[in-house]
Amino acid sequence: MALRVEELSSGYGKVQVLFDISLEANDKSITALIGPNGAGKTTTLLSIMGVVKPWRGRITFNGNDVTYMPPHKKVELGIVLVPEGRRLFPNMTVEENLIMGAYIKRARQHLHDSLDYVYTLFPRLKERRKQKAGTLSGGEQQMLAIARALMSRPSLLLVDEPSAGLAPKVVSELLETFKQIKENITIVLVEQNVSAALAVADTGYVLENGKIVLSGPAADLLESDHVKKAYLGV
Amino acid sequence: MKLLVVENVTKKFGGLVALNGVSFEVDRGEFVAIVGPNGSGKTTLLNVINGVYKPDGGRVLFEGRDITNLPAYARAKLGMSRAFQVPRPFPELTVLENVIVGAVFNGGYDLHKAREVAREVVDYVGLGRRANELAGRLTFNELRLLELARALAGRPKLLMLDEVMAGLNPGEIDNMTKLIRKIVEEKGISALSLVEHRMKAVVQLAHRVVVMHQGRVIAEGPPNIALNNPVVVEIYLGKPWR
Amino acid sequence: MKPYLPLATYSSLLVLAFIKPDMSQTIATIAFYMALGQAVNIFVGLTGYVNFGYAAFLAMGAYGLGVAIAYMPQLGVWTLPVGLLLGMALAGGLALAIGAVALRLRSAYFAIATIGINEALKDLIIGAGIWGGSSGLVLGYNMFQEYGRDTALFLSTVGSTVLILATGFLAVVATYLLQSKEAGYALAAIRQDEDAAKVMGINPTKYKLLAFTLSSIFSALLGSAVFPLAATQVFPDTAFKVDYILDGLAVMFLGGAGTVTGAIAGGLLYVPLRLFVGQFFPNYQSLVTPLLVLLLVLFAPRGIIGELRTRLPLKLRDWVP
Amino acid sequence: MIDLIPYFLNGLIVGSIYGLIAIGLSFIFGILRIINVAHGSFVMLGAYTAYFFFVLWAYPPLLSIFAGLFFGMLMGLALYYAIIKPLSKIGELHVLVALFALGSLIAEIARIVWGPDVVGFTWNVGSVAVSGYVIQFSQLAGAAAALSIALLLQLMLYRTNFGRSIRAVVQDPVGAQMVGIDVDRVFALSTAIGIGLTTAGGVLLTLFIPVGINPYMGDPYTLMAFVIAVMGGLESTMGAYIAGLIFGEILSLGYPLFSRLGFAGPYQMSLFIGFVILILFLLFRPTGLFRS
Amino acid sequence: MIVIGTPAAISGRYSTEGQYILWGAMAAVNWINDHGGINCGGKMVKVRLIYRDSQSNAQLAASIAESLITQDHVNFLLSPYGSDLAIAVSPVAEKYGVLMAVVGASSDRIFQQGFKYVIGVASPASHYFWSVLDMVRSIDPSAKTVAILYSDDEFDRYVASGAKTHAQQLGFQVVVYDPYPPTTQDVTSQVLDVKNAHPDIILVAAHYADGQLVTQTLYQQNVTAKLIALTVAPLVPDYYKALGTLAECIVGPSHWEPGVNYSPELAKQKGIDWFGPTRDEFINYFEQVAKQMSGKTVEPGYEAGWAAEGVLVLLYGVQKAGSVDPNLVRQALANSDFMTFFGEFKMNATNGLNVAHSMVVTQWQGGQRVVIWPSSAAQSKPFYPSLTWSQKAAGQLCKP
Ligand SMILES: Nc1ncnc2c1ncn2[C@@H]1O[C@H](COP(=O)(O)OP(=O)(O)OP(=O)(O)O)[C@@H](O)[C@H]1O
Ligand SMILES: Nc1ncnc2c1ncn2[C@@H]1O[C@H](COP(=O)(O)OP(=O)(O)OP(=O)(O)O)[C@@H](O)[C@H]1O
Ligand SMILES: CC(C)C[C@H](N)C(=O)O
Ligand SMILES: [Mg+2]
Ligand SMILES: [Mg+2]
Repeated sequence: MALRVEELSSGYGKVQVLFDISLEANDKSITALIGPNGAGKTTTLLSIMGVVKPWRGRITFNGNDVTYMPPHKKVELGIVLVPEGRRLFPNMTVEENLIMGAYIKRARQHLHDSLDYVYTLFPRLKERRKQKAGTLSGGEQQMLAIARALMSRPSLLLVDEPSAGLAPKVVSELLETFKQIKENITIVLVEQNVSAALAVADTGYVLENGKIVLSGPAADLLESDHVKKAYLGV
Repeated sequence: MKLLVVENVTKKFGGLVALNGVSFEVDRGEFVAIVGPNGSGKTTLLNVINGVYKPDGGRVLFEGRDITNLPAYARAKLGMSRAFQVPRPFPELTVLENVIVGAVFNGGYDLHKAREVAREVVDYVGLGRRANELAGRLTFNELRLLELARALAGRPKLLMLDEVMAGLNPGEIDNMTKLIRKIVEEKGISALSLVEHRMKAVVQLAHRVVVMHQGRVIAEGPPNIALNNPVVVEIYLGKPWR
Repeated sequence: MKPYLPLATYSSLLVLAFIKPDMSQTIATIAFYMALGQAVNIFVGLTGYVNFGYAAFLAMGAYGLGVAIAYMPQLGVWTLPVGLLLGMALAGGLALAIGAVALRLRSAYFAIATIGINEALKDLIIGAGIWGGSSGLVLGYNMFQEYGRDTALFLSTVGSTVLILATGFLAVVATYLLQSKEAGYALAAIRQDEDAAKVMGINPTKYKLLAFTLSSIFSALLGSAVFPLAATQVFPDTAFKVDYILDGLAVMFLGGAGTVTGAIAGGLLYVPLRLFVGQFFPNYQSLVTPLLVLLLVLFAPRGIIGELRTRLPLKLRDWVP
Repeated sequence: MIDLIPYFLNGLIVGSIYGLIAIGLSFIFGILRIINVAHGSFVMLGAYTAYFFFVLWAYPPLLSIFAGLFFGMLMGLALYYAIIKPLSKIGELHVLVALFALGSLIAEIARIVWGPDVVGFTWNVGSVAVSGYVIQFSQLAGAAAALSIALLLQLMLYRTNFGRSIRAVVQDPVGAQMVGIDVDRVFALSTAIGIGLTTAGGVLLTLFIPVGINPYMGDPYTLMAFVIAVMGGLESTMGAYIAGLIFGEILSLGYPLFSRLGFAGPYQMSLFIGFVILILFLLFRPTGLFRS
Repeated sequence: MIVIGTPAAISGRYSTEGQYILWGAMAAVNWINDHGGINCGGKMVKVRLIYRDSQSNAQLAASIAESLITQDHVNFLLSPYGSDLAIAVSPVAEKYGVLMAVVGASSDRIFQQGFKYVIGVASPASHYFWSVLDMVRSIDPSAKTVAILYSDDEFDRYVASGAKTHAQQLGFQVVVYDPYPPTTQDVTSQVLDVKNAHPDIILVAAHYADGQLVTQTLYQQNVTAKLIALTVAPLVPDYYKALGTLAECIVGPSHWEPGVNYSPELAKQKGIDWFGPTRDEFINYFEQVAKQMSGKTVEPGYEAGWAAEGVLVLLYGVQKAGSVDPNLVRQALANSDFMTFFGEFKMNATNGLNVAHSMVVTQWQGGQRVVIWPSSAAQSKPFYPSLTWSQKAAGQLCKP
């Protein structure tokens, strides 16, 4: 079990958003987290990462309690988040962004291998490596965000809505890439594009109003009435 | 006379030509969707139309008047409303007050009339129950509705929808689609929309689709035709639409 | 909003000043800080910008009346109205000029720009020796000549108190008009999200400029009342003293930024507080203002009236604007 | 015909200290987007540090500069955690106002602790006359120290990992967190460095003001630092240093010029020019001299 | 009980001088009370001094004066130190018709406003350098050029302009006339101007800190002259402590020095009244007060004497008028001529200034500040021309 979240509660200020959430992500698998807007998917990822402080509950990673660990420590442990909105360094070039991705000591030693690896995953980025990140198109930025995250050599990759704003063609390419990445890395994927997400995922969780309402193998969820009605618009 | 005419608009960022001689038109009461791959210039185009950017070449005409050099707020006064992709309400005003701001400054109503109009529009988009709630307390979905209501209260002739479907799930997209269609039909407002790569909504809503690629318009026409154009399929959709 | 409570306060202070002339000095001091808070609030409270160069507008008022008294003796008694108008015009004109360009800047840049303008004006007056230069304007002699000794002394005592109270009163009226009209909505919108306000058809510079100019004109009146009229002197070093903004902020934050009653409550507390400390811990008096501002900003940014308002039912809230 | 060379030399020497003093301001602004309106008070604290080290232990300012840097960094840390961090969440207005009040408060406390009197000291290590201007070796050393500090800082920003992490935080703090940078620590350390540079500047300043150390001495330096930092580009530390030299020349050459033109206050006229430049830059070239 | 109020400048910029002023006034009040008080219309009345700290802030001083009058109902005011403070307080005295003695402040403008209730007890600022210039003229007819630097404040502006006019009247050529801001920390540009001009005489109109700064900078830039004189700074004992032998030869004009000898005998000789303590009594009383207030032993300087004079003049007026009514007291003073340890007092009835007061010139000689002019009061001869900076730095003393 790479990641285990137990009875996690969290929120902003006085407003509680998550209510006793529990979920697990297996080694080298893709776990999809789906749900309507404002359900708390992003909040879940942010709480796991430590950007939002958990209120209660427990988060363990490879058996270590990491509940209150700050984000930069988690990156060192091997957890990394591709946040909503990409959060690139706009005035640095593509390559500088990637180098920053390998900021932590553990990753810095493997800088060149990692660069080769992400450039093979995203050849497009290699073409643009001297371009400022801020001027990339939406799709390229998304690729760069994922690539930058991989540069830190994570063992757990949290991805928030990678398909947002991407053209249909790019979305399917991207999801294929995740399958490739999964060979080495555990992935937790938050997606609006429910059918596509569940199609690549191994396990799925449905989050509504800050509570897990449904979970199981991704294929089963795709077939469930609840998911079909609420998320696939069938 | 066409409501909106975009004539040969060019916009460069340094060496990059983001828009390269774009021309198209929007009729009154017409719903036009702009689609295209990432980086094709859609957002830039919208920004030129509503005055965030000045184009390097070409003109933008609204009701026959050249508005190329008008600042954003002046365009708003002419009847161009924009609903933001990321909703930006005034969090410490109530829902109703947010809409009143739209009615006064965009719609040109006096304060008294604006209150009535706002009430009406808030009910219209289905936020009636939340009218006196602070906007900061709304859910994301409700914020989208507020964003629409605020734009509507401005008595727009042209409603610019900047990816208003982004982040909505299929069920919500359906509701939103219905509401927008209702607005276009009942109020006779034209709409220009970036529908964030949601083809289903495009097909349901748009009278006409403008497809962009590398800063140019490469196809234009009714959704079913434009979206099945082989070039469009190749560069944008990946597989044919239905 | 219902402006009756604040208006009544100013009116009763005016009556009190006439009934109890020996208290008029204290009343003038309290009223000065109230009105200062009021004027500062119109701009800072309503727009969220800080004008650290605030003193420049007090100075414009001071010099307006001062210059009239010093250099237009042929006008006689008329130097008073002419001077007041001149001060307001100088301050208003300066505000329009600065505001039209500088209000487009982000608030941090704006803050620097205003400090710079305050200093620049002072340096220009001293450096180029205009309006008395570094010697300032010493007006006692001219006032005796123009108004007659007794009238001059009367204007200097009672007259200045009345002018200060009137300024506070007018500032409340102005805030009320501003708040209850479109401008109120516009300013609220701008304060919360300026870019969104722009696309909604609000011209932010216009409304910020409105608030800025109004605030400046009231400051000018205060400047006229305090320096040439009451003290019968205008010196560049005192009129352009940056510290006034700190007093204004103290009063405003104490009462509650963005509220009208706040400045009144703030003034009523601030003056006795300073007097008390001045009386019993004279060495520590100058600590009061900065410490108070710092603590308020850190721990009670809403101020007394601000806090009270959040606790009052909606109906009553209107009465404590 | 007057000989301007002495004035020019004076401008260069004094200007380098102005530059150093302004660097702390631009450094903090560049990273935290906060304008430290309490700046001058830290200059004052630096000057007192130098004073006490000199009169109590006869340490010359070139040595107490390390003490100044250290005290400044400690105060910077305190400042960050006590004021900047909690208030940034509320808004820019609150941070600005709190810093403004803090500046005043520090000066008042200094007055209570050290008294209102003007104090000073002279560290005399000889001098050399250069075409009518006597350069004190102490001041020359001060100017050299200022230049070295400016250069070291630039190296730090572009050649070290910490420098890179600072630049990442500037561009996107959330993104920086995501690559494993402790953003809070970067902000705290940057505030510490910024204030440390400022107090160090205050220490060196004492080499130029034989008398003049007093609790309220900081205010003019806040204003000068604004002019210099804006001229140099608020985010550019090297720009600030160079702009400091220019400002030194404006003041130093302006005096004989305006005085011979018959102005009542030649010094104020030079300052006036400085502030006009400030305002023009803010309006038309907020990126400063050295950026397009 | 006669109550005198003062918004004393005991903290802030003027704290050093402001405290001497306060203690000097206290010494005078104590002496009067110890001697039974004041004979006011046949009744012996005690005197009380109320003070509040105006922090060297002009506006605060004015508002304190106002509350001393309206709340504490004082009979008389004593001005705070510093012309900028005193000029701010003067309209308050006038508005409320309370007689104020101006001490530690001498800007001419204070007395040009046509105020009835403001009286000065020493010479106006414009006269400060007169005796220095007179002295140079008489000992060195070859001296030609004068450079004047001045702090751009209420007091020093008048010192400088008075010096300029007087110098020109005496046939000097004024080659530099440069202001610097009162709170400045760098006067190199001004000093370079002086250096360029190679003047015979350098006059600096300054207060304490800036005076010391100018001295230091003259030294650093090695600007020499036959005579260097400053107001205020060289009269403060700390000046010599801070500068050591660099302060040698520096000249300063003073209103009063403990070494100056005005005595009841002298008064009798002149056929005028003597009032108040003798010089030695005053020094005694002052040292007691200073000890009590600060724990230190302090010798009174001219500020202290001046402040005492302010108190004494008011009380002499009360005694002569037999009343505390300000109009009567002023009238009484306008018609008097009397002497105290500080000198003679005779009032110009229109502007309230003391016309009988004259100043002395002091010089640092061998670590002592001695009176060198006028010759009648001199304790030592002027050391002229001055030693050079390098000689002084090497430890040479200006012993004639
Ligand atoms: N910074 C914040 N401050 C206060 N409330 C917030 C904040 N961010 C999110 N929320 C609230 O928390 C709730 C959950 O938000 P969250 O972003 O986790 O949802 P989500 O499932 O990721 O939705 P989406 O699909 O829109 O990204 C929402 O009601 C939202 O309004
Ligand atoms: N401010 C800018 N500076 C430089 N380049 C820019 C800027 N804004 C956009 N671009 C570039 O212009 C091109 C068009 O961008 P635009 O945002 O209009 O694309 P889009 O069609 O909206 O794409 P997406 O679907 O990914 O949002 C892209 O290559 C982008 O990198
Ligand atoms: C000689 C000084 C005591 C004069 C005083 N400094 C003044 O301002 O007038
Ligand atoms: Mg989300
Ligand atoms: Mg786009």
